[in-house]
Amino acid sequence: MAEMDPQHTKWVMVIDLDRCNGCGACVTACAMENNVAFTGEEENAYGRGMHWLRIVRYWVGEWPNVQVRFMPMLCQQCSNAPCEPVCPVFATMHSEAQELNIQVYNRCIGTRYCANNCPYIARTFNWFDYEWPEPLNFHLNPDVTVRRRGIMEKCTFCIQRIRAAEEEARMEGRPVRDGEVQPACAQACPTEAIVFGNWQDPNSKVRELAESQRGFRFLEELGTEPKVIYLSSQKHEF
Amino acid sequence: MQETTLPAELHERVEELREEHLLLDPRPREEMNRMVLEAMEDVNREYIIVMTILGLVTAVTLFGAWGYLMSKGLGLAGIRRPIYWGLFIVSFVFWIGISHAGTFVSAILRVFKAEFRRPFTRAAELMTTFALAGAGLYPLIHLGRTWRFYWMIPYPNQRWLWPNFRSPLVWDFLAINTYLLGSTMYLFLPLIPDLAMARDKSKGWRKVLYTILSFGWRGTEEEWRHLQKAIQIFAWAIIPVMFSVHTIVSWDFAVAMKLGWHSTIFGPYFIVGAILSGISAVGFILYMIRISVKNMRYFIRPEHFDALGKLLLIISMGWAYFFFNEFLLEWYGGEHTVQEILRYYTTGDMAPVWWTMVICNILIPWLVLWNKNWRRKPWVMALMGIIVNIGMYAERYVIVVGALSRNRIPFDWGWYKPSLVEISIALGTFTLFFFLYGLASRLIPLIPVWEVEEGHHAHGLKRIGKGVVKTVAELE
Amino acid sequence: MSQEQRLTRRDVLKLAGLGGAVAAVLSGCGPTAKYVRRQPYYDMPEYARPGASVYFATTCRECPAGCGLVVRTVEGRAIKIEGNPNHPVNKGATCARGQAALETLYNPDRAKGPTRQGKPITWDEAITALADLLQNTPPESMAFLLGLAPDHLAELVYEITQALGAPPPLRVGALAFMEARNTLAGAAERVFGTKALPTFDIADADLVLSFGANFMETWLSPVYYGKAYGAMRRGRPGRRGILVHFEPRMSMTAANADLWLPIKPGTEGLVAQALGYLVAEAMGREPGEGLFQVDPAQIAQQAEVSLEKLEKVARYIANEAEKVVAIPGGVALGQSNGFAIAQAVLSLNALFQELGKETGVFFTPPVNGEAPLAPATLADIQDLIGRMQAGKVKVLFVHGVNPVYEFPPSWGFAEALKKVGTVVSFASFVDETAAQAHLHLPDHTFLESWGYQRVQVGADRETLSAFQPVVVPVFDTKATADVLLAAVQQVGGALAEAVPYKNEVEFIQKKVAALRERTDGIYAHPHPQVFWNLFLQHGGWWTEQSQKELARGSVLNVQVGEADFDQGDLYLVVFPHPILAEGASANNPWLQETPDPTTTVMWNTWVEVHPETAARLGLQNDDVVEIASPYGAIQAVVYVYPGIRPDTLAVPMGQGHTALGRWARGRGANPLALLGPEANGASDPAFARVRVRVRRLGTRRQLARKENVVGVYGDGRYEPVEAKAESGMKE
Amino acid sequence: MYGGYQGRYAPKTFVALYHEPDDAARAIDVLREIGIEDRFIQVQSGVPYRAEFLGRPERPSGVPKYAMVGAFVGFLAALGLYYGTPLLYPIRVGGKPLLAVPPSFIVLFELTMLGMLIATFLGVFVESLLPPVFGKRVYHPEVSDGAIAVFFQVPAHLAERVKQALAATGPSEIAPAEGTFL
Repeated sequence: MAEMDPQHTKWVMVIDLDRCNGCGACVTACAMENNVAFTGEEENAYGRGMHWLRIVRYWVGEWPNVQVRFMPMLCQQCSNAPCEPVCPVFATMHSEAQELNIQVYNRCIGTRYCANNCPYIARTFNWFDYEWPEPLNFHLNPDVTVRRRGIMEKCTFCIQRIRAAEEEARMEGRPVRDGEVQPACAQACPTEAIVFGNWQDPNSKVRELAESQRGFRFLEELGTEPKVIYLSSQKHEF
Repeated sequence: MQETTLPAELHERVEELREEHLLLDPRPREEMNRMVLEAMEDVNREYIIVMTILGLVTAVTLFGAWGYLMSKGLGLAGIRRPIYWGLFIVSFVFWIGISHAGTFVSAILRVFKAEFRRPFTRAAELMTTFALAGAGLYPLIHLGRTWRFYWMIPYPNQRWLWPNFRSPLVWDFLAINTYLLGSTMYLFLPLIPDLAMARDKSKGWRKVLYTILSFGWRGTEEEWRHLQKAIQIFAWAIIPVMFSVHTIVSWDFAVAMKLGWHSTIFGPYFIVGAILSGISAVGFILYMIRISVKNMRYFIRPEHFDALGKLLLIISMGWAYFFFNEFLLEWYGGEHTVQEILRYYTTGDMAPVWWTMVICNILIPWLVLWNKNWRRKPWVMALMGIIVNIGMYAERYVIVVGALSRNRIPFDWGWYKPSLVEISIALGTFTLFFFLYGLASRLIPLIPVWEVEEGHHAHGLKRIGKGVVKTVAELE
Repeated sequence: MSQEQRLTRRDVLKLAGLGGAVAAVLSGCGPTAKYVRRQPYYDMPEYARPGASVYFATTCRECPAGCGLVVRTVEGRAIKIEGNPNHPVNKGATCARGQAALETLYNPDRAKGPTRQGKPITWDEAITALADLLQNTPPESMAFLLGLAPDHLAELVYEITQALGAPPPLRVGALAFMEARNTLAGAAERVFGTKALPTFDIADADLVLSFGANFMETWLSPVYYGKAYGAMRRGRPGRRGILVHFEPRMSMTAANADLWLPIKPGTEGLVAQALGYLVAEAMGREPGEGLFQVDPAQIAQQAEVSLEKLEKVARYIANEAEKVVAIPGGVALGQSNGFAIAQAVLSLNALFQELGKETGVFFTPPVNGEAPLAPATLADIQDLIGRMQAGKVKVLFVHGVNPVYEFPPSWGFAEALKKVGTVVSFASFVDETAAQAHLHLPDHTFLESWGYQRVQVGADRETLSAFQPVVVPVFDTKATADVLLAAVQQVGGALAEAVPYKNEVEFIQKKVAALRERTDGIYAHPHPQVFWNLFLQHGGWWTEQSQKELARGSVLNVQVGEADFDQGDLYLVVFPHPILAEGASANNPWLQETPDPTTTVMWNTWVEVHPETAARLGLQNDDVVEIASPYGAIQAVVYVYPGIRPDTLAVPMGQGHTALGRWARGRGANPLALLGPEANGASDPAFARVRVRVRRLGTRRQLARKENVVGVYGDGRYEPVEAKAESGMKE
Repeated sequence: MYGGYQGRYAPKTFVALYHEPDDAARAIDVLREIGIEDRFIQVQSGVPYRAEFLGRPERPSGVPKYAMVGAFVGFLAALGLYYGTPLLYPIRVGGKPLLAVPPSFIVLFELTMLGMLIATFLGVFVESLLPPVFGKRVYHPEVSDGAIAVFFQVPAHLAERVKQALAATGPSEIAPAEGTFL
């Protein structure tokens, strides 16, 4: 722990696809934590859901040996994020302290270039001003900006939680403890498929899990250096 | 002119040549001035009706729809995840392409001393300016928060934030601004003598207007010298700017990590496409001017359509070459997603658009334009202008929407359907273009009279044996 | 600042001492301060500092599982629901439905206050009216219908009915009978000798055989099973548990299986017995001593399943697996022979024990031995409906269930309801039943309520999970227990003496008083107020040590026989929607917006059709079809689904509301309309026995899917259809 | 031009109007023979004529200098923007260096060209002293009808002699020229 630099963290998520059962708790938890708007049936039918996190489902094989694979897909917080350099106004940028890919809502002017350039299709756009009819708006998280129309948004790794934990740790003069920060998805996940932690911490759970031979990064051949590590699901074959 | 020295038996041939070539058919400058001024002052009822309709339609379909779009959000457009760019960007690229017409005609043809350009340089340059005005709207229209567009401008601000010069959109912004300013100035410089002419010949508000706009031009030697030098510099300098503009527009796509876009050939491919659509649009516009503006049959003749037709054929071949290159090499690459994209283009949902592109840009021009008689028919060239531009619009649609519809995650593929608001705005820029053009046709001399007169000076006839040919003297 | 922050974080609950926010919660919860109030900034409760979060432990009531929650509140508003990490059931996790429960709390379509015949009344009038009903109605013509949660209300109502001499309350709910709780408990009694809902300990199983049990979706205690599933897969280094699932359609649970065998509906029991036979054979038992007298080859043929695959599974069990668990559930128990199937599958566990394997069935011990009131059987319900039909029920009280929506129309509840003199609904929403009620006295939602839930499944110890209000009531609602007690007091006399509680909190405090004497709890304190505070602070009471005792059973050689089916072309699987379940929270927009795991459909009802069947019937994705059974017909949108038997259709529950609110009403269809009134042998409905005909209506309606049809199925072309095509299916 | 001369020596400006460049060239020769220097002669024409056509001295245009200065200024502005502004508020994007050379060429090119074009444009006006805000200028409106107007300044007492000499070159008009505001 001693070698950890409290000023510099590198947050990493490990998603064990063998544990993930696709239940969707993370999807809802994410929406509730981050004030993600719901858009209704017609908009969703037209591909305009605001889900920051979606569970990509693949069909494998032919009847009757059909199988399903679930893969939660969210912003991969790439180290070499393709979305960042294309933004004309620095609305999406890299936070050097947390090594996160940040979306600055106030700066965004809505060119949507970042979304086109994201190989993970992880970004969503506020097509309209979405509403939470009173009193539904009471549950909006005061730590997270409610986005208005015309701007991009995406998974933030629950940066509000990271920041809170970091400040607390800084005040106590210690590094952030492993497991102290949990994004909403990891916290809700019933199967503990999602594990979150600081890569700089050599004893962290994510480091341990990432060493697994099942580990891979999605589309890593593109050189984006994603910070979400998937552990592949290896089904037993009968 | 030497025709007096020609034998009488060649008289018929000389008449033929004269009818054919504007520059062999001189008329006194006063008369040409009068003709041009007459055309400008010809504000008749039809014109007013057409302009009112165009103006109202533009106000509603473009600005009305845009205002509605801004007040409700971009969701009114048909774009969706993952097709974040739609008709707006298609139209943007299209109009940028059209804007290449003027520069091509007045800069490249000027540099290469292609004499047939003389009567319609201005008509083409006006297209550049107004097409850029239309094109320049789209980056604003397509913004989620249009009212924050100025954040792209590099200026010191209280946010301490400068634009990101690594973003192709900032390159775009710079290139389009350079091009818009450059081509407007380039339109204006040769216009000054003509405005001075109009100043001398008109009365009332026009006199005031032209007095202001002509900046006290008198046609002194110094003025001409500086003007011609400047035009020369512009002609050379604006060509690379023009190339850079469409190259950078193509880089919006080519630098992206998006299969179907990520292609090194996009720069020249886009430029050739732009010139193709620009040149063909010139044909259409000349036809419109010829039929709808007074006295223009004198200035715009079949020879001009013929020349444009030849250019068009060559450029269509050039476009086909790049198109083939792009397609073949992508296909040979064998990348899985790219294969799917190409399949989607050729046989998928995008096929009607894709085949429209191939037919309009290659098949029809190649079948029609080899024939001189067809090339010389203004209406044929006008039709070609429409057809090729449909093809080029289709090309941009395929590239923007088609490539975005397919990505590396099949789960997140998409389809796209332009919404009414989008279509309305796209049509609105067409009416805006024609509206501005119509306005300009009555406000500024559409024909650069001094350039035509210069051409008259430069052209002559020469007898060689029993024949007679056109000769050109190099005056510049 | 850091002091509060540290202490208000979630892990505060791990702290044994009382500090910061916890102390604040304690001081805030005296008898005089029943509710945490939302206050203006100049007069905030001391713990509610602007910007600082306060966390309250409570329990989820979206389904009866009883998961512990910690709700984050800021300035008197509930902001986020998190799992209670110390709770024995869910250990910190939550499901999608629990996450979206804030939208139940803050739903704009909640009932805003008491009404009589749709007209607003005051609570005093309401209580007077209720007292009048209690006083002037013959006790035998009263009826109480309650949901499976909360338990404290059921117990209070039970006491009231006892005091009145009225019939005891019936606890009912669509989810309860889709889970076939009585069947499961009945079979458990026969095989393991305990009449309770068994919990299957899959966390350290090597192989899990699931016969239709959709245990990862909504079944009994999904979060517990989710936790256990994750542990089974990757919780133990070097050992990865395997899931084999038998079900006609690929449910989400099946989707996670290593091997999914789409057996013919109704053959689950036979397959279980065949598998038992094969395992026994593989372990060297002679057929003669084989405990199931079956012919595996013939069963495989009958179930349309590969014998080879069954043998491979059997060999794996025999040779590789040490701990094997067989789970009956879901659609298997809804067959006409569901009770036999349940026994056969549970017997498989017993057989494995006999063969020397470890199995994992245990029962959550009831707190202090007090079991919660069991759900009503189908016979009970039909008896009630019969009495209603005959006009013998003068007053019907309904709480926690929406029978007009949740009972199949073929049971005739809606018609019978019209014969009831006075219907009193306590629903928080104006649901289908409340819309027909004469008196609507809306209860709080659970995040505004007191109470407790007795955990029946998932906990390995005695667990009483507590509710406490995390915010002040949003609307002019009143706790049903308080309303009933107030009415009882107004009636006075013997009744008030028999039910001597001042209010709900006092009732609960009395009920938990006995726990003060327990020393094996996670905390203990003799003083009532301190104990009560600890109870709320921890979100309930449970024992420190695990009381897990794996049950030993005896093999029953039941005659499973063939399942009966109604007339029709295709089998129908009606299943609780993995996200919406039975649909009581269908008005929570984010629940609607959460994609179904396997189809990714949101906001509507779909019908899963095998591609071959679709081709045979000329159906395409997004076609609207009519599905007709002998009992009724619904319209749904076709989803061509690769993971379903060609002879089977499947329709999720949860939609088709005609009331409840703007996001639920007029959306999709309720497949319960297709079900009949037959029972499954244990007096749970045989919902799987129905067969249907399907007919294309010629209209199309685009399903809202997260997936892209073209990309996923590769059929190249996708014709977008107008989302507004179907008039009847939209608001 | 003849500041200080009064009375009969005061300069007077005349205009001789021609329709053929040949005539105008001859007229300029005549004027030069009379002794009027090139700097007291000004030709206005409706189309540009090269200096050699009319026998006028060749003088280079100053506009290219403007172009070069403009280009340089544009280039400097681009350098400042591209390499300067990221240092004011360093923001890392896409794992790319703060200052990268290849994309800078685009910005450098565009702004260089922009500076050059604007300067060229302005150069025309500055060099030609347009617009005429500093006073009246001589002009003949027939210039725009293609006439070549030869303006010359002579002391008043020489005016008649010059007029007579020019008559032989066939001007359509010789008249005193008054400065006007244009």
